[in-house]
Amino acid sequence: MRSLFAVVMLSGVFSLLSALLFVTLDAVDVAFTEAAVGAGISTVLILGTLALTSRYEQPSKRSKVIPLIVVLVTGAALFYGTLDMPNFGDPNAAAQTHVAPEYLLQSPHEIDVPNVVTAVLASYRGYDTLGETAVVFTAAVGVLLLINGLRRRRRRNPKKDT
Amino acid sequence: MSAQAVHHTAMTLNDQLPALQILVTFIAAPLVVMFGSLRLAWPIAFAASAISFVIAVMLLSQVIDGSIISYHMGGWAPPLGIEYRVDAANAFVLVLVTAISTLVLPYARVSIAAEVPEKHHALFYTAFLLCLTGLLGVTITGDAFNVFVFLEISSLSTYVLIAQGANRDRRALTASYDYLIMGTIGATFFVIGLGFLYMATGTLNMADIADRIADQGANRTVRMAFAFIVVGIGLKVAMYPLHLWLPNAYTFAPSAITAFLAATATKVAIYVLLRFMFSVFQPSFLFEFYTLDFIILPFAIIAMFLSSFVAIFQTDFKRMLAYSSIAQIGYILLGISLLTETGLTAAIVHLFNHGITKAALFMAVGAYVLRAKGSFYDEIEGLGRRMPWTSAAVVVGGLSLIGVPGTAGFVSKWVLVQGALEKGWWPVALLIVASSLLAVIYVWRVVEVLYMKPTPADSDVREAPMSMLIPIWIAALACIWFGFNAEMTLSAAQAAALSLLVGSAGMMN
Amino acid sequence: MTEFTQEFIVGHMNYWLFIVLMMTGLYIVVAKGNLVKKIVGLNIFQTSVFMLYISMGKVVGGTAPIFPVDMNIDPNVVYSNPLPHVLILTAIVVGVATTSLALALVIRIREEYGTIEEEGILAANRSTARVEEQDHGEVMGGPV
Amino acid sequence: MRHHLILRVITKLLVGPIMLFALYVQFHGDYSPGGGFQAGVIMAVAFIIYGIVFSLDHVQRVLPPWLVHKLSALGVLIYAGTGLVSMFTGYAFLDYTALSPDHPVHGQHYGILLVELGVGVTVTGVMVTIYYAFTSRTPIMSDEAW
Repeated sequence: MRSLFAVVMLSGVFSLLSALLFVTLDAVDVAFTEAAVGAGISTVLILGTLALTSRYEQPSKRSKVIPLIVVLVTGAALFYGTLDMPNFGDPNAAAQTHVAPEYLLQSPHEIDVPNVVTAVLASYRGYDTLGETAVVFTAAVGVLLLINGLRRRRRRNPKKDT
Repeated sequence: MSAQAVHHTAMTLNDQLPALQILVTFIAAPLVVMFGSLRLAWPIAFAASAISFVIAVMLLSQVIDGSIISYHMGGWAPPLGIEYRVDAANAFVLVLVTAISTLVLPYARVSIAAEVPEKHHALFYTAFLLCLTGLLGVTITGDAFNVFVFLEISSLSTYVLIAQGANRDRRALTASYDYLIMGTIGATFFVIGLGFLYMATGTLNMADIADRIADQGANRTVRMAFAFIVVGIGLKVAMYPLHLWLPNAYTFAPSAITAFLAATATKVAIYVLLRFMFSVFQPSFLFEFYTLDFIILPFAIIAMFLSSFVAIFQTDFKRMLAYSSIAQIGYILLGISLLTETGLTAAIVHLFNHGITKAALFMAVGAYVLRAKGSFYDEIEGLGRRMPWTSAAVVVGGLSLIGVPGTAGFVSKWVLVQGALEKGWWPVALLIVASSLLAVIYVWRVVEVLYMKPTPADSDVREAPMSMLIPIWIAALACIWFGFNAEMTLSAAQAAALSLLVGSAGMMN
Repeated sequence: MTEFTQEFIVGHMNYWLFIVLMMTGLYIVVAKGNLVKKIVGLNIFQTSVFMLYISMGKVVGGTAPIFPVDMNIDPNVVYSNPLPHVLILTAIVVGVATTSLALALVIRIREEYGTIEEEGILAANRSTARVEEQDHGEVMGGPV
Repeated sequence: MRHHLILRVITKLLVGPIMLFALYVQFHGDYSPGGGFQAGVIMAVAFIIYGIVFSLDHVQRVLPPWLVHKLSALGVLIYAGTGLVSMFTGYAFLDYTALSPDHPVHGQHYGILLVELGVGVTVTGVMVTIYYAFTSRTPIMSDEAW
């Protein structure tokens, strides 16, 4: 597909569909975020980039052999790893029996917030979320450093500034 | 624990040190943006870094005897909450990282002023602080997913800092982009590995994962988790076949950033690798043993030779040092794959010694870039006479890089050879010596260019300013100091190696 | 050794599908020369990893881990595992931060090089390296 | 997009409700899906839509760039500051018990509210910052060019 516009739109559709998948897998918070980020912000940003760069991909003469090998090897390794995994939805899987039940049992008493995801996100693992906020902040610092400086009050339109 | 009956004893400043280690630089970063002042940015950054250094030294002094400090973020006991766990191994790395950043910042003031436009300085130091915070966070945490979060803080800011070299050479942008793509693939591999581990164990706390793997034994999911984590972190380490991002990134980044990254970022990544190999997975885990012996060891040896060989033929001092870094990472990985206490000690000492050596050398390169406007050999011809102090530091750093007795580099290579002989791997020991001979050649080329070639007649190059010379010489003197007083680093590294080898101390509830 | 019973295959089919998706994304990143397309590939790769995580948190017959507002929790209701959700929320945010940074870099690269195709950029970098070679003497080992 | 009358009218009508919805998601995150991050994105979208349909200058008159930059830093400081309060009162970093020692569950509620606010403020600031940075470089394209 040479038209990057179509590529971006399709990747937006992919994000939206994966958000639906997350809903069916009971991850409503994740679905909400994926829809807002994948189908929303990312798409808008990529479109903005296309407006500044180019809307069509040039045909390429690169060899596809090495990428194919890399992908096949990685995929095979992943497949090998799944062989000892518990079945999908297994309530006796390690992930379901070790730490997670404690969150579900204790958070009503310790935090008393209906949405357990919020309780874990903001309190039990609140420090991760602080790091996440810092990552977002880093992105802003980075984008400003790359394509814009820190701005003070705008000097354009001096009449209105007074 | 129940929420109603909280047995609370007020924590003292001393108890809060692990959290403060991160927080000082963490809070300084948004403060710089808040003030938005060019003049305040550098002092804030320097003060934060210096305070961090003091904290790191205090932490190291508390854990050098082999004890472990566990700090529960948010007051939640692990594995429910996130734990900070300080032992000799990571306290040692914390000291290295904060020491280098405190050394590089005074140096950066002049160097960065010459290489980055002034309007960017406030944000530049913000990114620097975030990078430092990320590296410290990765080092100190005891929670596997928290490693990923802080790894991304440091990675994102690293990409940006490297791209700042674009004011000198536009290739910094592509170097940064390539690193971003490879780094993100690496981080995603790491996340896949964590997912597999979580599936097999149901927990994210490193000590808890270790306990549960030890209980239930390894299976195919755990093996692949190990493989993906090693490849993911290996990309950050620039482990031999995954090193492709490194030469360009180091060559085109601003000088101060190259010095900082070369001395800290790869070292922190190696620490993470060590932590996973020894504390989370056990070396007795056969799959790991085979990976180390049959994959990492050969590649480490290839790296030592091939990269040194490529370094010999470079015409750019900075790029030459970048290739030499890949070779030196090979020595460290070699030490790790010996899987003995001596080998591990050698790896950790070399991690430290190579850190200070490369800091000295890359800072010296920055001085040439400032004065001679470049680091190609023909641009620095005969500068041994025009910039005597800088060039003398290059000689000292170069000797340490080779591993001449009396320098820090000698100590670590000596221990490494000992480790190899101890295991009866005398061909490996020979290879270590042989590859050092290659280092002699590439260092000699620089010395030759600096001292044997005539200075161009029209050259008006002066010695670098004091603010750069002093950090360079502190690093260079450290190379000598730790060469003669090897006891200090060796005992610390030994404590670190032991704390890694005993594996996880288990959950401490 | 694993027995490929029908139960096993059905229970693992979702993982395998996600692996196929992941590898599609990874292939785009490694094989495509267009810088924007690489970023799209990276997004697909990461999103498929998120799917893997979320699917490991699902419990059969479970529901979203949100209690009734009055906190009268019915002990018979099974809730899915909230921890992968939390991790993936963080990972999504990290992903969008990376994406925006990468796009900013692409914009700068386009301004400096006039193209966003890897081949054109490599050619430009090689010719710069050749000029350097002429100015500063031989470089063996190549500029890569 | 000066000639799109319908878009302009609809946008003016929508921006208010979008912001309200952002506030709902922000402060209702304890009870239903959502929280600081999602709220921040939605709040930023309100400004971004306004900027796309009207112009960068219009939206920057309401929300000047320097203010957005400070907001992105402010959120991180709110979050970290909450943790510092716990530290100064002798608890572990981010231990919300410190906010209400006699009734830890209330402390948790305050703490979650505060840190989610911090996340929301930062995310709004960052998303708008990124939008400004990208748009201030974008040439004005005619609608047909796509």
